[in-house]
Amino acid sequence: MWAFIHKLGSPKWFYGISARLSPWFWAAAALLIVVGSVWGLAFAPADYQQGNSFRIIYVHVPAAFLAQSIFVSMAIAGFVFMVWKIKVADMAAAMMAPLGAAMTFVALFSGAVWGVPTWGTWWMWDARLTSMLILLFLYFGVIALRGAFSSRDSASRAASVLAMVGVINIPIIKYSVDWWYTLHQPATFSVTSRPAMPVEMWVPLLIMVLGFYCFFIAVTLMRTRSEILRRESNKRWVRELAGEVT
Amino acid sequence: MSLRLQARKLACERDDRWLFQDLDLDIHAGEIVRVEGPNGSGKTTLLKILSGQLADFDGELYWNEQPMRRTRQDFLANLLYLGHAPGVKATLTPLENLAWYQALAGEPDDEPARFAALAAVGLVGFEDLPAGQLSAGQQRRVALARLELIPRALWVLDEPFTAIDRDGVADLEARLAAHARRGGCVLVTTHHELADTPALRRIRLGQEARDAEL
Amino acid sequence: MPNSDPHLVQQADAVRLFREPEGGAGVAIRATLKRDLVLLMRRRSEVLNPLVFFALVITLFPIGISPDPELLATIAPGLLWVAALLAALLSLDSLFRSDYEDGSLEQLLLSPQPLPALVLAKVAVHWLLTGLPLALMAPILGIMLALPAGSYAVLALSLALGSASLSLIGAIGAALTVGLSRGGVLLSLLVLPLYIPVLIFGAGAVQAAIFGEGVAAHLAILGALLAVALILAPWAIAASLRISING
Amino acid sequence: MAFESLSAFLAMGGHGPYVWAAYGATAALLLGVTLHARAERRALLRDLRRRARREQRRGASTPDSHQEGHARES
Repeated sequence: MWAFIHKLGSPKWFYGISARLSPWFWAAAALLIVVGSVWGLAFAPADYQQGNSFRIIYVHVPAAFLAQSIFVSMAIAGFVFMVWKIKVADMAAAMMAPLGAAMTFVALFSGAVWGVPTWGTWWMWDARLTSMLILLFLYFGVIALRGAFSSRDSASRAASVLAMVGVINIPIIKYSVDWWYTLHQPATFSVTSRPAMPVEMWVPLLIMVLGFYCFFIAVTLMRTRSEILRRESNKRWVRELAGEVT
Repeated sequence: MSLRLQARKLACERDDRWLFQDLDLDIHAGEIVRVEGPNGSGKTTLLKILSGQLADFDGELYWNEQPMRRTRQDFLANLLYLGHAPGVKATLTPLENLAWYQALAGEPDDEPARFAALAAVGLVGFEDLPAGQLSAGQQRRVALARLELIPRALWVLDEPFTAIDRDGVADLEARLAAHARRGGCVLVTTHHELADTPALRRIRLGQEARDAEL
Repeated sequence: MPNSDPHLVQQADAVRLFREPEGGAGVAIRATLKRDLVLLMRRRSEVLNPLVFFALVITLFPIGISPDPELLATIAPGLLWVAALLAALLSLDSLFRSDYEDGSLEQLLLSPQPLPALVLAKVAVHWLLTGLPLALMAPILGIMLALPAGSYAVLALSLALGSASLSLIGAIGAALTVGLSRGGVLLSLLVLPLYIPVLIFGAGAVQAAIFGEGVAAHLAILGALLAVALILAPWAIAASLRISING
Repeated sequence: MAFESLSAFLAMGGHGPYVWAAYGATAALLLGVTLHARAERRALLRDLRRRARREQRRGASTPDSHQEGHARES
């Protein structure tokens, strides 16, 4: 077990194994997202209440899922880095943050666009959108904190702590925002909270969610590999690698 | 064209303590003037006054026999000052740093000259790395490359030998001597002992300060 | 005179050593613009942080007051202007700070070029990467605060004009406090009172646009404030920097 | 198939602009992230190669540059 963890922690080993894994994730992501989109856009039935604008759910919900999952993964990676001093975990965490922020942005943007036909306005301080917006700020905080340090080691530790603090805070934020929202506006229609979906609606959604997760893994593997090259550029094996490529 | 920097009855008080009083200076072309004195004796302050950065002093400064107030523009066009801080931006590469200094000095943009200046201070191969990734000594060398890049008659150097290795120290000392030989003039503070040459002159600070306290 | 054997080559060198004060101010200004742009583009967080701060402050108000669009619409012009002003203020502290710390500021002051023009270049870069992005971002936040239609263009325009004045005025404060290790709060105390006229006419322009009145007068006054700031502030900044460096 | 014709599919029952804007933005972002990751990797490999070359150059030229510095001064 320990040997395995430390093997996983070696950047060189990770660089090799991720090179073998990542094509599969890229292929799966492309396939699932294309199938899911076509299914969701053209074959899934329209919603009886919202009509075709409901199809936005097939990008909004996967993005929102991913936005939250990436923050949790980032916190876990930070924890692994802090406890076992595994540098690859920190590199992965560093690479996840911008992707998470991008996904949060997609969720917010698609939510706002969805709001126009649903509420007649681009933005409502709806509980979900508000917590999503706060999540975006949390991401910006982590990214900015990492960029603010000149020493990489302190930056890594500070960003890990902030990610862990954030992940503890996310449920608290979520519940308090929900409470705040019901206080001001007794439960009106929320974009995504709805009764049980029929099968032909949730299967494409599931496919899209899986596709987004594969995409997240593929991008993280690829960018972590880049980050390994960046940070380990003084190591012998990286130099040999650079020599081979020429 | 001559070069002459004079000071008459220079006196500077800091925190109710006279750093120096009645200091008369007459500095000519071809001289290396080493300002000496223990820590806190006002070496840096004197250099800042003589380079026109501090206005808070008594006495008069003359540049080429004219009062400094009237010839400040001409004085600045002939001055090259290196302070305690190297003035090198960590996020810019040495080349970019020098490009700014070149433009700031009113020199035409000249990339080969910048490469040559960096080569002269032993920074071949470091030209396009962010200066923040260089060591303290290398950053100091980037600042010293300005001596090579920007032709100026009067060099005012505050501790230029800081963080420089032994080869660099020898190089720099040779460069100071060469500058004096060419008709330039160097005003320098340093803890490094400069080799005695006819061009070298010493000004000792700190004696008055200590006497006053006793 | 200790000046010994003048070689032929060395004499040629000596001629090159002595210089008359000459032009080249344009070159120096352009180089300073380029350098500061490159510096800020390399430290992107310094550009992004004020924008995130702006959005974050705007988010706090609906949470603290009420998400009711009608209520938000009435306070939106003032909120947007105050938040943008604070965001611009936040970024000012770093305007001269790093130059001061690494010694390039004293080199700037010792350059034979006109200092007011050089600091104007620095302030221009600050506005380009802080004030202008804030102005462009404000309409998006306006949507979130249910700002009434028809005032979005005026909001962006008034912020673009006003933030230029804010950068110029704020730079005076930044120059005065650059030598102090904890100048941040002091800077706000110095500068915020001076921002009030810009705030009055900036927020006023947006209000006027909402009520369908003419906005030309407000914008003209903002332009006039900017003109005055452009004429006077560079000299004040240069003088303040000299004072700070002397200290 | 939920739509009768291509035009009906594009119109999305009047919600076309919103649906396509949401999908378009998402697709652009996914594509942008992918391309950025690829460009980043290429730039890094290029830098590594350049650095390897520079180190060769430095190893070869350091003594020369020192001499050059002295020659300039004397």
